[in-house]
Amino acid sequence: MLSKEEFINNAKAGKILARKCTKCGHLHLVTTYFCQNCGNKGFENVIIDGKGTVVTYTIITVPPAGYEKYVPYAWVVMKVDNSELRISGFMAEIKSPSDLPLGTKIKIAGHDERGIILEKQ
Amino acid sequence: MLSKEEFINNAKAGKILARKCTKCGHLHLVTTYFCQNCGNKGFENVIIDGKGTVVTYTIITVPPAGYEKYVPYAWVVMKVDNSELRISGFMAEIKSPSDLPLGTKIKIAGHDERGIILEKQ
Amino acid sequence: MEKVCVLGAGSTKYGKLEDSITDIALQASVDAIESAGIEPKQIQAGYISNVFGIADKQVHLGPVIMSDLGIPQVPSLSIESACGSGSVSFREAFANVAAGFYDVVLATGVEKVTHTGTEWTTTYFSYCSDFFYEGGAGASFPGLFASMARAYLAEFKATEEDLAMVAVKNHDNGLLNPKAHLRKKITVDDVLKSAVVASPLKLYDCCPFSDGASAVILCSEKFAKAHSKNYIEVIGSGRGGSPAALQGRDHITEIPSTKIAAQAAYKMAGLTPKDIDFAEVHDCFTIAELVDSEDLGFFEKGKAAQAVREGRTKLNGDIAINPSGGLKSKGHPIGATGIGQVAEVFDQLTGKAGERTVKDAKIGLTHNFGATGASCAVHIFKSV
Amino acid sequence: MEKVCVLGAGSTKYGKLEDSITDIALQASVDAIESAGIEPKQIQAGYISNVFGIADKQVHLGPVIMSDLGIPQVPSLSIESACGSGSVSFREAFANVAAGFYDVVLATGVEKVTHTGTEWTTTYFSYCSDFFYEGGAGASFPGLFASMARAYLAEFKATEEDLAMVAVKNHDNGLLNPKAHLRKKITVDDVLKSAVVASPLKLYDCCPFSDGASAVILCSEKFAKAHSKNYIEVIGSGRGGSPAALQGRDHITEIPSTKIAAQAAYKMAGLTPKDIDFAEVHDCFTIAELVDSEDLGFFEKGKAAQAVREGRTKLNGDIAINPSGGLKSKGHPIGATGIGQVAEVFDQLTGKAGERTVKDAKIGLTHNFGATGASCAVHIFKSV
Ligand SMILES: [Zn+2]
Ligand SMILES: [Zn+2]
Repeated sequence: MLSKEEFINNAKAGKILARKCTKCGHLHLVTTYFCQNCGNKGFENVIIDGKGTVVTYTIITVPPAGYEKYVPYAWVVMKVDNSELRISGFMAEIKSPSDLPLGTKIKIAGHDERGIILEKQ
Repeated sequence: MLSKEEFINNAKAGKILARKCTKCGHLHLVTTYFCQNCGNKGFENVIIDGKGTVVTYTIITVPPAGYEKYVPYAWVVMKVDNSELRISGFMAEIKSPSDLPLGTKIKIAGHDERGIILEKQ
Repeated sequence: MEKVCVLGAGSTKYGKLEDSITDIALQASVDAIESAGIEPKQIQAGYISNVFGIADKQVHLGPVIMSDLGIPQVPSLSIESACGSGSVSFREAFANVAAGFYDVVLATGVEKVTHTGTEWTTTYFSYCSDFFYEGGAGASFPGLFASMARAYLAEFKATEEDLAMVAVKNHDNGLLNPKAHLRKKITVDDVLKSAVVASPLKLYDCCPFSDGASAVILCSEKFAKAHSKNYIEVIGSGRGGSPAALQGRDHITEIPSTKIAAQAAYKMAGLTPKDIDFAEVHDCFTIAELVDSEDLGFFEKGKAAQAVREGRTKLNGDIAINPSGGLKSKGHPIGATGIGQVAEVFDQLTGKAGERTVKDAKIGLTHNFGATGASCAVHIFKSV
Repeated sequence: MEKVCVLGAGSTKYGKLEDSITDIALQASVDAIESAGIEPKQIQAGYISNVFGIADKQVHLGPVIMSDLGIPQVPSLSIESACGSGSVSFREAFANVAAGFYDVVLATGVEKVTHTGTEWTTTYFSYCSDFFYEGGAGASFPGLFASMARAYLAEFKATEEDLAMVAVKNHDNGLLNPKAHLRKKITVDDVLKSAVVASPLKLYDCCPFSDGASAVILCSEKFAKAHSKNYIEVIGSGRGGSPAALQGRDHITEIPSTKIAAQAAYKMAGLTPKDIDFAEVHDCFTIAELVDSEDLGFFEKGKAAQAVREGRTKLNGDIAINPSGGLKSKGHPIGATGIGQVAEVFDQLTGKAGERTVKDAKIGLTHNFGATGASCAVHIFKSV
C-alpha cells in the first residue's frame, strides 16, 4: 500500500500521485483500495501534473483552529486537466470572489500544515 | 427536577440529598428520574447524614489530568449508614492500604473540583 | 417483519442550555416516555445518538441514561454519523423492532457543545469531514457547504437572495415553535447584511450550534394498538452513502446519499415524492435545503430556488418544508437533530404542533445527513 | 429470522501504529474482504466501532472507509459503547442480517490513541465512566477495576498472585499470536514487582493502550453456503446493562450486564457454559478475567482464581480463556477489541490460529464490555 507520505511528497513537487486501475483504467486518489468503477484491487501508480481549473470554492472568514492567521483564505476544489480527477486544497490570499472566477487555471504548489496548497497558474 | 447543584451544596455540608420513592420507599441518588425498584416517578427529597463505611477503594498513582498534584489519593466507595445507598468519592492522603482497612468509618466532608470529598470520621 | 410505530416523543428546548449532557438527554427521554404513556420498565433497549460527548466529559452515555431512568439492566449503545447520527440511530432502532428483537425501544439524541465556544466547535466539527483532504486543508463545514452553494448559484442561475429566502421561511416557522433556538423574524435583507462566514454563505445562512435533546419511543404495531390511539406508523426507511469528500462527487450540487436513501424509503412505502405532505429536511445551511428538496424529488434539479420564491415550501404551500423551523431556526444539536425531526413529525401527525400545524397532513418525511451528506437516512411516516 | 455467519476476518497488528486511523481501519477491512473472498461491491452496509476518532482528527469514519473501499454509496455508521463498542456494533450488524435487511455487511472496529500519550488517554477514557460520580472524583479506569479487585480479594480470599497468574497465562498465549501488542513472556514475580498504577493493580495487571483495527464480514447463511466452506455460524447473541456507576451495584464483585447478556446468548444458542470450548473475554485488567469467567458461568462465584491456579483456563485446559492473549497481551484498541475477539474465534474455528489453536474446538464465545461493564454483549459461534 502506498503511503500518504509519498502522495504528500509528490504534492510538494506540484504532482499528484494517483492510482490507475489495471483493469478498467479508472483514476483514483492514493487513498483508494479498490477501484470504484470495477471493484478491482490492482492499481498502477501514475504521477500526473497537478494542474487544473477551479470547480468551486469558498473564502473562509471563520476558520478552524490553526487557520486564524491565514484568514481570509480560500478552500478550492480543482478539476485536474485531462482527467476526471478532482482534488481540493488550501489557497492563500483570496479576499473576494472577483479574485477567483470559476474556471480559473490553478495548480498544486505544495503541501504543508495547511494541507494541499493550491495557487493560480 | 432537583438540580445537581443542591446535591453538591448538601455534600458541602456533609449531607446527602437523596430521593425516596413515594410508592415503595426505595432510596436513590439525586440523578434518578424513576424508581429503580417499582418504576414510580414520585420522589420526596430526604437529606441523610453523609456517614458510612468503606466498601472498597483504590489508591491512584497514575491519575487523570488535573489530579497529578493529589497523587497518591484514594477513590472510595462508601456504604451509607442505616441505608442500602452507596456513594463514591475522593479521599486525600491515603498512601498505603494499611491507611484504610475495608469497613473504616468515613464521612462526606465536602465537594470541590475533585468531586465528593470523603474523609475518615 | 413487524410494522413499527412511534408512540411518543419529547424534546428539550434547543439553544444554549445550562444542564449537563446527561440531564438534557434524560429530560427529553422522560418527556418521550410520558408522551407514550409507558413505564420505563417496558423499554427493552436504548439507542442514543451523540457525536461530541467529550465536550461535556461524558461518552458511553447509554448506561448513564438507562441507570437514571431506573432501568440499568436494559442494553444501550451510542450511534454516530456526524450530524446525521439521530436518523441513523432511529433506523437501527426501527430495524431491531421490525425484526422482532424488541417490542419497545427508546431512541434519544443529544448534543451539548455551546459552552465550548465557536473555535472548538468549528474545529471538532471539521473532524467529521474527510479530514485528510478537507478539514486538514482549512475547510470548515460552512466552507464546504459554501462551496456547494457557489457551484449551485453558478449552475442554476440562482442568487444569494434565493438562499436568504430559505432562512426567512424557516425563521417564520420557528417563530411558531416554542422549542426553537432562534425565534426571531428576519428579512432577506437581514440575511444579506449578516457577516460573511464562508462566502457566499453569511451568518444567517447557517444553522446555529445548539445544545438540545430529543427522544422518541418506537414500538411494534401490536404494542401500539394495544396501548394507545396516539401513534404514527413508520412506512418507509432508507439509508445511503456518498463519497466522503466533495472532490469525489461527479455533481457537487447534489448529494448521492440523499437520492439513494430516499429511493429506498419511497420504495418501501410504495409512495412517490408527490405523496408527501410535509418534510423535515437537513437545512444545516440554506443551500442544503435547496439541494435536499431536489434530491428528495420534490422539485426538478435546479428548480428549488424558484419553488421557494413562489412560497411553495411554506407552511401553507404545496409541500411544507421544515415546519419546525428546521436546523436553521429550530437549531441543530447534531446528535439530536434526526430524532427531533421524528418528534416534529409525531407532533404534526398527532395534532400536537399547535400554530405550526400543516393542515390535513397525513404523510410526513424526515431527511437527515452527516457532514456534507456522506451518510444519510430518510424515513416516511403515516398518521393512523 | 435468517441464520447469520461470519465469512471472513482480518486484523492489523495491535500496538503503537504509525498509520492514520482510516488507514488502519482500511487495512483490516481489506484483509477481511479478502479473507471472505468477496468483492467490496457485495457489501451492503458498514458497521464501524470506534470511541476516540477525535484523537486522530477523524470522526464520521464510515463514509471515509466506504469511499476508500470504492463503495461510497454504501451506508455506514459508527457505534460507541466505550470499550465494548466492537461487540455492540457486531450485534447491530448481526441483527440487520438476521432480519434480512442485508445479505452481506462489513463490521470494522478501530482505535488510534497511543500518539496522544498516557495522560490524554487516562483522562478521555475516564469520560466513559459515570463521570459525575467516578471520573469527576479522580477515578481512572485502572482505579475502578482496582476497587473491584480489592473487594474481590477480600471477599473470596484470593491474592495478588492469583491476579498475576491471569497476566502470565495471557502473555503465554499472546506470545503465540503474531498480531499481539505485548509479546513477552512474564512471570508472577514480574507482575508483582511492576509499578503500582492503582492499588492493588500494578502495571502488568493492566492491558496496554493500543492502536489497531479488526474487521469481519457477516452474511446470511444462504450467502455463506453458496460462496464458501470457510465460515462460522453465529448461534447466540445477547446484550445487557449494569448500573453505570460501581456504587449503584449490589455486588461489586460481579457485573450484571455480563450475566444478562450471557443468559440471552446461551438461551438463543440452546447451550450452557459447559458447552463452550473456548472464550475470548474482556480482561482489560486481570481482575476482570476472574469476574468475567464467573459471570459467564464457567466457574462458581469466587472460584475463578483457583481455576486459574490449576491451569484450567490455559490453552490446553478445560476451557481455554483468551487464547489470543486477550486484551492483556494481544492489546486493547478499544473500538476494535470486540471485533478482534470475533476475528480470533473465526481463526480458531477455521483452522487459522496456528500455534495457539485450541484443540478440537467447535464452540467459541466472545464477551466484551464497556467501561466497568455498564454495557456488555456476548456472542456464541459454532464451526460448520
Ligand atoms: Zn477498475
Ligand atoms: Zn418505588
